Amino acid sequence: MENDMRYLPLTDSDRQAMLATIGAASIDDLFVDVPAEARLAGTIPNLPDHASEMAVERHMAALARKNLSAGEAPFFLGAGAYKHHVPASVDHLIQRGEFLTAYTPYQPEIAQGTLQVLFEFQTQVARLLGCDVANASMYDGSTACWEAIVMARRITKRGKALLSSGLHPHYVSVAQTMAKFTGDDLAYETPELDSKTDSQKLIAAIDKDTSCVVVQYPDILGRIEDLTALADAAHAAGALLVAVVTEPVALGAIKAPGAMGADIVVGEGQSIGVGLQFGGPYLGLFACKQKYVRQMPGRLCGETVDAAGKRGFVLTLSTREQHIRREKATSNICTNSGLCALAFSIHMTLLGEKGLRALASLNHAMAVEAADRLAALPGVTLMNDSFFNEFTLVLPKDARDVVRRLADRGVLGGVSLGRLFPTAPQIGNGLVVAVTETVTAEDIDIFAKALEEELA
Amino acid sequence: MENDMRYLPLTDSDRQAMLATIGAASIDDLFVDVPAEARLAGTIPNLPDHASEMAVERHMAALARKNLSAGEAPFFLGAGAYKHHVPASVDHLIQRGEFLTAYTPYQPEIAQGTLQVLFEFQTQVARLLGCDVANASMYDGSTACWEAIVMARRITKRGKALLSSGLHPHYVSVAQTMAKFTGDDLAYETPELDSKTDSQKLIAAIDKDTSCVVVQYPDILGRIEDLTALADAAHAAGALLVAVVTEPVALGAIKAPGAMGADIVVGEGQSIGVGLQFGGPYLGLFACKQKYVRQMPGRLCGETVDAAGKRGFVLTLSTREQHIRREKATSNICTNSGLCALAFSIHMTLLGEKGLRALASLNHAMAVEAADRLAALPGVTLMNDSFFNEFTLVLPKDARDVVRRLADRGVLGGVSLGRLFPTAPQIGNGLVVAVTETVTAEDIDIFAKALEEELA
Amino acid sequence: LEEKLIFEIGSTDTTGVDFAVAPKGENRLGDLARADAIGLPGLSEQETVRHYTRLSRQNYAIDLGLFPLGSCTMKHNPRLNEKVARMPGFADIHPLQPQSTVQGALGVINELAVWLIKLTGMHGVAMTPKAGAHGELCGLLCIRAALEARGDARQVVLVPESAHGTNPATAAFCGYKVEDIPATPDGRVDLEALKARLGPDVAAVMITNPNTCGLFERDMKVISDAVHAAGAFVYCDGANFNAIVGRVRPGDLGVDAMHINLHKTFSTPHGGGGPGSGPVVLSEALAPFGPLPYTARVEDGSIHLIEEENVGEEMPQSFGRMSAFHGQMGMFTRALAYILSHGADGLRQVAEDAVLNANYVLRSLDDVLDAPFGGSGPCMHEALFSDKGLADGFTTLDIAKGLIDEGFHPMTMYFPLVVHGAMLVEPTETESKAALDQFILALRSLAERAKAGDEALKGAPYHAPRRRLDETLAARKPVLSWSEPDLAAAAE
Amino acid sequence: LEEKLIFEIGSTDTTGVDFAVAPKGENRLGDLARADAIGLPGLSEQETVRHYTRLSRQNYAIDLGLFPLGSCTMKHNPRLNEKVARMPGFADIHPLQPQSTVQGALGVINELAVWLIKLTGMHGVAMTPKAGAHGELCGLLCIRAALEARGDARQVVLVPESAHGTNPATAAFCGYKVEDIPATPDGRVDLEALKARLGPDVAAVMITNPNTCGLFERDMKVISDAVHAAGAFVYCDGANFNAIVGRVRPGDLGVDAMHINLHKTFSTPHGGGGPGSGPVVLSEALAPFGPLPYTARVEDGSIHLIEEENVGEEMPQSFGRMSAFHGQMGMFTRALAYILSHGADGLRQVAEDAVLNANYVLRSLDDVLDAPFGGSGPCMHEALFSDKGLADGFTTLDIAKGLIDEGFHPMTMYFPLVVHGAMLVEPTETESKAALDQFILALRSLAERAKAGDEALKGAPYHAPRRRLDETLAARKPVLSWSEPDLAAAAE
Repeated sequence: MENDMRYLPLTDSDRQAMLATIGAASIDDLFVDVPAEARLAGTIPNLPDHASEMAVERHMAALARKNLSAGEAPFFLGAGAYKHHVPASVDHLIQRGEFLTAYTPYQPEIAQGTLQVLFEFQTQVARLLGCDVANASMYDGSTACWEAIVMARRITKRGKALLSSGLHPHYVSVAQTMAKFTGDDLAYETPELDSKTDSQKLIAAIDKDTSCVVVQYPDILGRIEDLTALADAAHAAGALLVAVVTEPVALGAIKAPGAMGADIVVGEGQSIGVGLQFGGPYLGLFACKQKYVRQMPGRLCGETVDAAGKRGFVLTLSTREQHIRREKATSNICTNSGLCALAFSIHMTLLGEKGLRALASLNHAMAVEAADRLAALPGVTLMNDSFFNEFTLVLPKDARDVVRRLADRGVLGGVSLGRLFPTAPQIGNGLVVAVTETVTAEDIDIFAKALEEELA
Repeated sequence: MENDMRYLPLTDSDRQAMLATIGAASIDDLFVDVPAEARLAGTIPNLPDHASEMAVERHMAALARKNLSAGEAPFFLGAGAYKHHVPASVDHLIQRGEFLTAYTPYQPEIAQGTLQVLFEFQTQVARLLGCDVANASMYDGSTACWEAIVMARRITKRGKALLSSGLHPHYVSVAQTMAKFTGDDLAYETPELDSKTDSQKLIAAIDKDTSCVVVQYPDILGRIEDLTALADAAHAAGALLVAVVTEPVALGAIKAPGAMGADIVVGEGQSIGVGLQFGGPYLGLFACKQKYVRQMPGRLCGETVDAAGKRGFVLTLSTREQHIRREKATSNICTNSGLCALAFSIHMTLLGEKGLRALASLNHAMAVEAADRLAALPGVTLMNDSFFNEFTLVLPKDARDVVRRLADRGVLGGVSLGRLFPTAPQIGNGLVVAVTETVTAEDIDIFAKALEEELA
Repeated sequence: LEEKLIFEIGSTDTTGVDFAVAPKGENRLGDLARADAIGLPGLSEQETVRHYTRLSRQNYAIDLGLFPLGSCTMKHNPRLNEKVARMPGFADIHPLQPQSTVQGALGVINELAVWLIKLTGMHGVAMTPKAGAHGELCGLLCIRAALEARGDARQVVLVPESAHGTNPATAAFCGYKVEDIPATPDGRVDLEALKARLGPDVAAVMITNPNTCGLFERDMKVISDAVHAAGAFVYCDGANFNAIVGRVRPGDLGVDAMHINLHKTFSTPHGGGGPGSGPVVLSEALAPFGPLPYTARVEDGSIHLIEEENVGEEMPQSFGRMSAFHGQMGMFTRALAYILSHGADGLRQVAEDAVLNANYVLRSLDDVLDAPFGGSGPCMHEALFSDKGLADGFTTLDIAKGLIDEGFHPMTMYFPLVVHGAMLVEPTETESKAALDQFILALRSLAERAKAGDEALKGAPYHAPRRRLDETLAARKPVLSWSEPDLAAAAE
Repeated sequence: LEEKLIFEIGSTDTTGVDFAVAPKGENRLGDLARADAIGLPGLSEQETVRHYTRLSRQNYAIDLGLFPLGSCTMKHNPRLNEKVARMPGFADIHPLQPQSTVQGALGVINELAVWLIKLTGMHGVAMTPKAGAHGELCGLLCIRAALEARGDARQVVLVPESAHGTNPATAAFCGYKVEDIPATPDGRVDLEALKARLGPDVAAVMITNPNTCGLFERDMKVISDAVHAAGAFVYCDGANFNAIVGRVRPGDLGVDAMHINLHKTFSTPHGGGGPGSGPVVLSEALAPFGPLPYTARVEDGSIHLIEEENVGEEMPQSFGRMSAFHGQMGMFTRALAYILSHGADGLRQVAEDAVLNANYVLRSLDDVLDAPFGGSGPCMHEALFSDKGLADGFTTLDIAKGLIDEGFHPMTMYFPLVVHGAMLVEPTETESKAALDQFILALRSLAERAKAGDEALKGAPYHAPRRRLDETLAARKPVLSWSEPDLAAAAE
């Protein structure tokens, strides 16, 4: 290259000296094993050459400005991803080079920072979800959910999973995609606009082939209910209860699924520490009862001692994992969502139990305020009897267009059921509205007025 | 307080336990020495109580949005503060807690990070300015300039300083303010709109009472000239030449003042690593000939060895400083601009000589392009024969209003001489225009068109 | 260097956040209010900052030094990319916002997709996979979908012995039977053995190229042709794409699917174990089967999103969704900034410098360390050594742990499995010659000590935050979460 | 822990930046093009990140642990403030932009000014001083200007023995003659001696309150009245404002001018030695003389800037400009965010907790360390000990360096000068009780070792990046910049 490239430290004279050491006449000599017809003579056509930091930053900033960010508008979207305030110290800490640019902690002597964080994270997650043990995180909630179904199959040696109609439709899609190939049998129906869930139906459907019942809590329509009866029914039939939590902040206010009998609790951890990021990276939470720990997928960090007797931490039970077990592994996963788990753990440490409860209670209070205000609009009804920070409104017309028109007015007013369930037009008037601590009274007011005008 | 305060870790039960240890019944008992009439019973009235991080961030963001930031507009301001691209890694590194939250390195055993940076910084600054030694930085360029005048007085034991009319008027004001109290005699006149500087006048004015001649390079109107004759004339009369550099990037393209005979070279380091920040914090550069080092103000870092013989660095020659010498100190200063010096040093390390020269040459080329384009507008003339990245245009009318009206159109089009020299209406048609690597051809085009319309 | 656990220093009464007081109102939680103590300790902001700052200092990281980690490509992470990913227009948008409000985000996905397609010479790219192994899964699902579309229920996937463990695991995870392909003595796939095994039951062959011995599979095109002739597909593990980016396009070699670890070739930060991102480039035969959602630029220049709603008309053969939302957007912004910074010329230089650095290491050390395939021609971006010639009782592990005391991260060890006591060294292109020379010096001295039987080496590391850790104890009696000491004692 | 210098690892041929190629054009540099080699080494971005990351790890910092530094108030630096200061609307605006384009920035200055005035009970505030000592200078200039305005050429400033070194240095720097005021045996200003010295030649008295012995000057109001009666002014050094913020207003005690170190009371980061910021609050008598520029809110709610152009009409008695531009804006945004976070109630709590923590330290250690004014009542936010009772040959320095090995920064030592071997400990309000208990334990053990004459203590620190450094050598043969080794050798 004629100009310097800021990330490449070799100078041309370095290159010459190194070729001499190697005994090669040119760089091309090092690529001799590539078949001649596949060796490109020059740069790939129709792609630009290198650009300065300033130029790249400008280009990316121009793209960023084409998006309406959540902080710029009254914002009420949820349905599996939530806008919460993340303290500035979280992002500061995860950017420390020793965390940001560290490798997977396979060399524990020089990775105790990452490992201790994972051990603390596992404990926090287990306690939050009400389970005995948790792993070091997975890709996201949707893939964790599928891993839970596979794990239930492994434990029960049965192939049929009952998916609640309250399960996030993307999670259902992921499971259906995988089941097409693995042959798992999945029972699922789209939800109805009813304050009651389909728990009774699920209980009735449990049989001797059922590996697990998968239920979301709070569910995709914001409904919450006691899972004890479901757990009891599943256990009576030798099946497991898998609970899915997409809004972990809720567990600062409502009972933990593990405490109601769930055997495996999975979730999307994005709410705590991570931010929206257009859907990723997020982090899958995965916890279960102690007795199932060796059937768990994903990385696990455990306590041990070093040669000098000091407490230390290592990745453990890796005989479950792909790099040891290859095709016999419990999962093909070889990544956790390390930096997101770190952010989750830092945010949770800043909150502590006291802060988490205060956060949850503020979320709920704002949601109640918004629900009452919106339900008072002409033609609008509130579907939920109970909810945490998210509820479903039934509008007098299809909610998809309403949402789009609200966006044109600069209001990001929830997620329409038409977007989530395109094949279920009968519930197309439903609008899922999430209200977190970031929503102000003024935001609610703007939203209510805009919605009223759109419906007029 | 009823609620928690996120920065205060003591709990109420901690407080009770600690009072018990102390043997005090209440916090009020610890304030007994305050005269009763001065002890406030409650919080100070008409001030708000504590606010959440989210609320404070919102408040500050709302204030920030009321400003038109340089990145949002075609931007051509200079006159002592310059917009340059600062690589993202600079800000990343200065935010490392070990730099950001470290104390002044009075305990060298646990401050080698800061100290080595200062040693490297001093070397970089000395080389850039063409001097033997530099200090560890001062408040800013304007105060460094006054410190140089005081230092020249100390060295020459003479009380009259000749200030060039090309010196930044704020720097002149600072010196005049101080001289009112110290009794220093300052000779100064406002500049004329002429491509020639007042060097000949200054040379003629040097006499046996002159402590120093203070000249800016490039000067406030963007003019550059060889300082050798001035230095020779000063030295011949036993006076010093003090050179002031407000745009250090220039020294990647033009001769260093130290190499032309300046005895003391001071400057504003903001251009490299620091950013605009509405005027501060910036950093004063201060360098001089080796023989004057013990007359230098400010902190100095020097090399030494530790008890084990390892190379290390310490603050040194502190017998010049206030915490040792008290009223006999060379200056009252007890702060350097540590974090700004760090940013300067990191940016300079990223640039290196090669990068600095490339940066300077890009600045100059863009400035030439802009100067030619703007000087071609009807009624506009370019005052400068030569310049680096800043030049003065003479408009057919008062430039202050033109600048304000350009701002209303979203163009930040330079600094008017009316703003800089309110008492010199005869040069009010002058407009100082700076053009750095952040200016695009499109920016120049928008500026030129807007200016043409304003002048039409 | 002892940092207590948050459970030992925090309390459930302490918090580092504060909130506005919640407006008083009716509770709508039904009867589900959580009454039990959760057991989550809090710390003040200052204590939190200290805890994590101190913990971080027990890690090694790229920001501290070289990472000679074969097959894992740990290169410099530019800070511009971190800045870009945090722009509110990217970091603070919801995946389900109306499309009109996220055109810039969809634009990033599309622009990155175009680069990946052109750099690999392929036809399409699935952007949603969350990591490399997830990308492998995506590729195999495309292959299965394509086979099923033609009514062909093949059940076997062939994998070379030297493959990454994820290859067989992935194949098994989506229901395939896995069979090994042997290697030749010079470290490459045994072409004849492969040809002999191909047949109507073979769905795909998974190949890593450059392979995990650090060599280019010279016969790649011949292999692809044979696989295609047998009605199967070629999956290429893209972990080593760094060696050839800008110089060789997998599409030209007959590859049908290849995942790209954005954190390897395109330098998104590894973050102590993730998050990753594993887009999969696809051949014309496989592209129609890719997962949802998918982006496409339409005539008016805007970017269009294909998801469940419109998939029927626009992409009817898609195998469906494999994760919620759009993939790892935060990694896309970083990777795109990286790619634009390098450009077509810079990326080509990446491959050249990566290969140059690896050969420099290989030839600077092959006099003291056995290089099993050192005679097979130049290596690509990683240099492979074995433990042959070390003194009795000395192992690759000892050299690896010795590197820690020298201030380096260990190389990849005992992988690939086909070489005894393998040491796989990948310096990457972002290391300077000076850094390589220091590393070579350190490894040379360790090799000499291990050959001379220096017993002290067996105790290494000595200068790390911890000595060697007891992994057996950890696995035998797993302690996976913290308990209050009295509870823990009672449980014994 | 050896990190080479950039001059030893970089080269003038290497750079970590790249730029667009400059358009070719005529050179307008006259004949001044720089031809000589400058000698500035460059590093690639990766090498740069490593160099400074590694160097940073040789520093102690608040983010790592407690800083018991009397009179220097090193408290937690909230990260929100860093984020706020970097908002483009604050970080990326030019000081000479037209006022209409910087109303938010002027608003910050004005809002902070209002807080500072109300918190101190004063009349006005000069925002431009760049640091504490610059603020002192500003205060004294106001006093001189006020005296000159009434034609009164007083030449003497009185300063207590226990004052910070900046006090006499500042007074001297603006042309005053400095005289000491003695202290009473209980560590306070000798009121009678002061009264006796007051006279027509005294321009001002500079007092630190709470004073540097950690005590509140009980007679402050009496002192002020006496000073005013003598026609002089009261300057208060605000370094210790942290002890009383929200509970006591200096204005109520008769103070005429006081600087506020924003990095102390209001937690802007110390940055290894700056930048600071030292606004000066002023009484009604002094406010008209404050420096330019000055902000004022006008009727329409906008903020108006008073500078040279309009000073004649609006503020004719201003003593003029004391630095370019508007002061330390980047510190104002941080301090304002800090103040708003605490609010009036939180700031009061700051003083209470700071004083509580200091008294807790004092009473937890006064059995093993001599507390010279321990009988003079409660201390304020710092606890003062002396070296009395240590074994022969053991000094405050030994205890200070011993603290390093215990993982703490040393306390302030040998200051104030009025106490022999002073150790001044200021824990600040951001330390938890657990952190204090650890610190007390460490200091207790060191005190016991120094009393017992444990010789090992004299070699401390042992566990720091460096052992004790030879400061005499550094001052005797100053090496203040790096030279190429052969040049350096030749110069010997």
